[in-house]
Amino acid sequence: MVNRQPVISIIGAGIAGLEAARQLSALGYKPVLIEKAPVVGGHVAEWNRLFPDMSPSEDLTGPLRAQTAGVRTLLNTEVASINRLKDEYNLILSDGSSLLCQAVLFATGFHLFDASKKEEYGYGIYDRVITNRDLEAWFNHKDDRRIDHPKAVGFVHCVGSRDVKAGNAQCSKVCCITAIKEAIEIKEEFPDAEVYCFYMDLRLFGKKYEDFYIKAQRDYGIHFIRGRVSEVGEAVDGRVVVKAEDTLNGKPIKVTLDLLVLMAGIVCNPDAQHYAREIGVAVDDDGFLKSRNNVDAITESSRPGVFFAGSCTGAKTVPETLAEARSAALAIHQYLNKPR
Amino acid sequence: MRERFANGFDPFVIPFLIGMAFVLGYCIVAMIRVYFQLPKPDRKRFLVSLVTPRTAWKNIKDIFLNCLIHVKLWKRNKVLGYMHSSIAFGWFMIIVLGHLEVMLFVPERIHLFYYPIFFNYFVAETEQTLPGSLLMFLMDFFLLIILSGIVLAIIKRFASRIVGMRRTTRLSLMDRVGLYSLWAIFPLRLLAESFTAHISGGSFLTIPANWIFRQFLGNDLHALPTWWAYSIALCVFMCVLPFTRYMHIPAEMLLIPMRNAGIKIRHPRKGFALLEVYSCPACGVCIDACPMGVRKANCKDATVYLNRQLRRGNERRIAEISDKCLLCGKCSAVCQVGVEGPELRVAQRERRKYALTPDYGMIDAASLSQHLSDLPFCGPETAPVEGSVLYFAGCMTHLTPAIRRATTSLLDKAGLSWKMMDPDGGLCCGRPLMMAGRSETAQELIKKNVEIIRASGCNTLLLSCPICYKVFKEEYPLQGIRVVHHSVFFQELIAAGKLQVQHEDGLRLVWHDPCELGRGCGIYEQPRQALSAAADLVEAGRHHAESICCGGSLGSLSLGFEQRRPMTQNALKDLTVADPDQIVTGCPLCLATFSRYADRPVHDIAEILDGRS
Amino acid sequence: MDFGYQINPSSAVNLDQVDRRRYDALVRLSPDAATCMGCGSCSATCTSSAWSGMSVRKVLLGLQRGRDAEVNRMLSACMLCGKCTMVCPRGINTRQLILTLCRLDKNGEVVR
Amino acid sequence: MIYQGKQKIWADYQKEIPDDHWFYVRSCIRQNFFPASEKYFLVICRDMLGRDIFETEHHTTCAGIAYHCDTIPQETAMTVVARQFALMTEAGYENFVTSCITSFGNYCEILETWREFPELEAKIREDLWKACRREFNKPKYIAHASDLVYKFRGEIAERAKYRLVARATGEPLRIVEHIGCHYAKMFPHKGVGGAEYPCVLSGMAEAWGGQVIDYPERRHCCGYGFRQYHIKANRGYSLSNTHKKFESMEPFHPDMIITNCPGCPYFLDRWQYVISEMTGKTYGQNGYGIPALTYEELAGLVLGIDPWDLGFQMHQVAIEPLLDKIGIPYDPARKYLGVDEKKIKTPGLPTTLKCC
Repeated sequence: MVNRQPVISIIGAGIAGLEAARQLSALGYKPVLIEKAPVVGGHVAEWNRLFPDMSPSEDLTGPLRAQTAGVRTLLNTEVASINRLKDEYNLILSDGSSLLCQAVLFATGFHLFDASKKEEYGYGIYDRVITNRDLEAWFNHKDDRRIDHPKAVGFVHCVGSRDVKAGNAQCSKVCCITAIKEAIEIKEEFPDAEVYCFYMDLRLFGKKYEDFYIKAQRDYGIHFIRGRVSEVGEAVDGRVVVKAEDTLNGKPIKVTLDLLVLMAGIVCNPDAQHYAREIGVAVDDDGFLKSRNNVDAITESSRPGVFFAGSCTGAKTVPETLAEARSAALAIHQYLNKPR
Repeated sequence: MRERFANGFDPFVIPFLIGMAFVLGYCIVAMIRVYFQLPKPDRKRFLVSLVTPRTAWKNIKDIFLNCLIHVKLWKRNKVLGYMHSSIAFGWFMIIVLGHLEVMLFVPERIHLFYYPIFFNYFVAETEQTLPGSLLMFLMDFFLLIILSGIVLAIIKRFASRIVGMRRTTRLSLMDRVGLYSLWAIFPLRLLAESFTAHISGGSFLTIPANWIFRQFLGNDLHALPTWWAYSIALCVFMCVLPFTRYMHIPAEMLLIPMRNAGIKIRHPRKGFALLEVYSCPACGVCIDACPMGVRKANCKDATVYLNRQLRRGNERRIAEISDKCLLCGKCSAVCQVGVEGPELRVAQRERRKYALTPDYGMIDAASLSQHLSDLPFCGPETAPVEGSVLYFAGCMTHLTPAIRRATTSLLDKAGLSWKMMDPDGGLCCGRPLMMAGRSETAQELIKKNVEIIRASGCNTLLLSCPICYKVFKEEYPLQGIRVVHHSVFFQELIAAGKLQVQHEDGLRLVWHDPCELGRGCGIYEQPRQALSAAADLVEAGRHHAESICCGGSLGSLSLGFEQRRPMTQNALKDLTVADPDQIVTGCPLCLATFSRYADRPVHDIAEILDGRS
Repeated sequence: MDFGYQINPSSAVNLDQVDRRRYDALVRLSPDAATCMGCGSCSATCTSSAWSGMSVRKVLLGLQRGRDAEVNRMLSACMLCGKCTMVCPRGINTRQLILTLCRLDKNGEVVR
Repeated sequence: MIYQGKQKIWADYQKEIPDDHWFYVRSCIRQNFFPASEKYFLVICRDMLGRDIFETEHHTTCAGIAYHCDTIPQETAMTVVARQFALMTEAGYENFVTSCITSFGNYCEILETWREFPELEAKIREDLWKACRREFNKPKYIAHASDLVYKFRGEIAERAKYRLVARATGEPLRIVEHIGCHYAKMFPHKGVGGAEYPCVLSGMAEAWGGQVIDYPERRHCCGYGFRQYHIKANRGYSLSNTHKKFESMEPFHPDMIITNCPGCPYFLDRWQYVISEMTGKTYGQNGYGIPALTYEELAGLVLGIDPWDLGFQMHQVAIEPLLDKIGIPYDPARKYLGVDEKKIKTPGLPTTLKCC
């Protein structure tokens, strides 16, 4: 079927990269995974449980890892630069080697917004302010002195999302449902805690998400306050005083919390922007990589031989990312078999 | 006939006498108590009715027909009718015949309570006379009738479906004791009479039985214990009677005259309400009738259980059952003794205490009246004339604008002068408040609405909502103004030729009788006549007074949305047994509720008529 | 001393101090009340709102924000017509909710 | 509180402040409220630290108050500001330092506006020429006087006679810093430390031995708000804002408040009297208030300048308990002596707030 074994490099070994590698291997290719971290699995591997089934993330990443064990994987390796040749791309890697490939798949994923940039929320300043990533790490390891039997916990949605001042006007898509998931998990850990979610809009578009919301309201008594947190201060006892407008009530609101969780949004991985510019792949005005179109060619770039999978083109859920990875694998297969 | 014992006594009658004395004493005290719990005007009204020949005769007739013959039950279910009337009437006849025997043969013993009951023990047959044989025959005949009833009762208890009941009441412990003692009485009597039949004589039942028993029982030693057992069974039955459902036997005899006197429930727990509760025979007909019964969990919320909980004073369950009910009135419609389930429940709701009292002070009826007077009439006239119609859509119709549009369109087609009382929404009619047990508060709204209606100058008040219709008709002081439901109004217009409706051949419609319109106001035929002018009419499985509530009723305070769904679906299933093309109703709430789950179009009667005129 | 002006009470709602006993009692008695998502259907359809500003949404919110006087004023204006129950997209039995609330005293206890 | 977190933010918001040669413009109102502050700024910078600070009697208001009170359009304010710049240009300076926070904000706002709309700058140049035949260069650097003191904080600390510690215990004094709203809230990068955690005052306080406390309403306005105070009907609103701040800082038991704005120390000082009269509540220890100081007064104190020369007798809240705590000697008899050493009138005493 394939005359000459082509080389496909996959930049990033998160779930998008792993899934694409798995599919490409099944199609008979020998893809190369390039991962700058010392382990594969990306962000999802750091998460504890996944919505909406509350399945452990290990249930996803474990089999993915196992099934891609045979794929050539370069860990602790960054792409230093990429050159575009005729029909081929030459990747110079951080270890000095180079990789000539016929197709490049960007599975570069996202960066979690640096919550300390929202200075008014005091992440990195106030002890009791943490991020979604910190909370997931706590769910995994139960080791964080900041989380000590809180009686009142707040979740701030849209931290670094839908915020032009933070440089990201886009919705990060998964934070609403993640916040609700984490709020429920907090309630399960600390049933006596009052939990508040400060939201601008609740965007619960996915399957089972609305059920999650209703469950959070009715079964867990989580309070939803429509209003963006304006500022956070520290009370004399070290708890945080959170101010917001309760827009449904039309009045400012103030509450003292033991723990404030910032739902840091999803922004594009700056490395991906850098690589894209090097080979003339378009970057969208939201900072994410630009697909050939956003309807039926999400996984295709403006350049032949360059493909996208997962959140390098925008915030994605896990199932979307996996579907895109499969779709990208198929697109690469078709590209390599196209008579030219 | 001669007496076997000179003193006319045997100790075995003592249990019977104890039971009799207890039950009589109890019932008399209870009746006096109920009487004095009535408000004074009701007491007077009751006494007057007892001596008024018309009501007195009606009382006797009703007691005979209902308590003994169970005519209502016969109409509903022949097997059950036979079962109940066989036991009740048969027993009654045995008592009467027993007295006749005593009067005929030993008239000097008539003052002894127990003599007619245990007659066969105390006498020995000396010669066979025609009256004697006849009486003996009748005694055996009615005993046979009763026994056949008892057999049916036993079958019903273990396999209710055979006698046409899906569900039967779960009996309390006392009820069981009463039931088994009742079952025991008549076979024991048969045994006792059979054992002594060679002495006292007997008829076609007792004589052969006596002959059979004598074939293998050598002596009469077992006769006396059997009479003892018979007496004890009677004693047990009478002693437990006040604490069982059989209390309905004496209670109903007071309930009938009181109802005939026009007495209504005035207190949730006392007087007439108490009497209704005790009149409940726990037959369980209301369990099958209750639309909530489609959910098994709601079976225990039927009226029979309300009555039981009221007798037990279980406040938590009383509140729960009272709040859940849809107030569709079907249990009342099918109840043999006429226990008013909805009224009883509303009375419980009225008893409730609130921390907040409604206050409609901010509603300025005067300015609303002015606003309505300023509103121009639609139609030929500019000022109110005889026949000007004031159309009150009501809260629910505002959620079903199709009804409002069709109704006003029909008014225009009929060339009437009309105006709308609530074009931009109005006040509530007050019925939902009443259903929630807040009648006093509803009076405030009634007062304001009356002021507004009067200000319109119209003398016909047209309602497209039966909930409103019932309260406007029954509670509003609107003398001189005709209150009419649109289904009736349009039927009259069609009959009078003012509305031309074209019959659409082949279109099959089913009419759903809304609870408030049918059972609530007795309107069944006019909508059917009107619809017949427009299409072919088929009937639902249950219709007229037996119609099944749509499940959307405002009557229920606590039923949740999801709990109502199976009720609606059940009602829809019943409505579509004849496979109609469309479902038609006359209530916006039924319409909205059915539309949610119906597999075919649901329309208001006005829409059907408007579409074909 | 009269300065001709005074310290105005803060318009901010301090959730640390809000007495939510009535709300807590309500959701204990009818848990569906907690599922309100503030869509406002109930307010828009309310028969009484034209005169009183009655809104089940605002009642539920007010209970959680310590606006007792306003909540009571709105509750007293309800005519129990049931339209809000008909339109609630979450299927909340708003009518029962109102009746339940009317039965609670300020401590969240059912009056007897 | 994670101090390193703040340091990280401070590192992101460091602005360039030239060391010397400044053209100084005064505030309209400070000379009345805190008369010695501006004088001692000049004394400290010129005489003690040897810097070249130029000022001219020809400068006027920046028109900020009128602008924020909505009594003049921004173009007018711009022309006034242009004239100030012309004076600076004529004097041969490029660095512009203002005593007033509102002025600082006003200058920054106007310069930013001109950057965005150069045609407006051209028009103002034309207007200025028409009005007074002056021309100007835009300043190369613009700073608030507190930026300079912040820059010189180390030098001042070296010369300091007193440190901001309690003499009796050696504990650092607990200091609330209050930054004028117009300092960095409009343009976070124009303020030292940014808008959320400015370090212009906290840097001084810490350099001089104090400990800065962070309380929930730290960012809140002092309550002046121009229109809120100037119109009597709104004055309760102004007072309520200040009251909110005091309620919020109270649990931290601050020893003093330092400020860098003309209005803030005034309101934080005087409203304590009004609040005490209205509610009977005082926020300092033993019935005293919390002294609200300007940064110049604070610098003067640590440098050992006589409290009465610094004008503390003009404060509503008594400074004496603070002086006692630090161990700064003072002569109570001199408190109400005028420049000619004759006794001026002693003010009446409040009913609740303890003043001496």
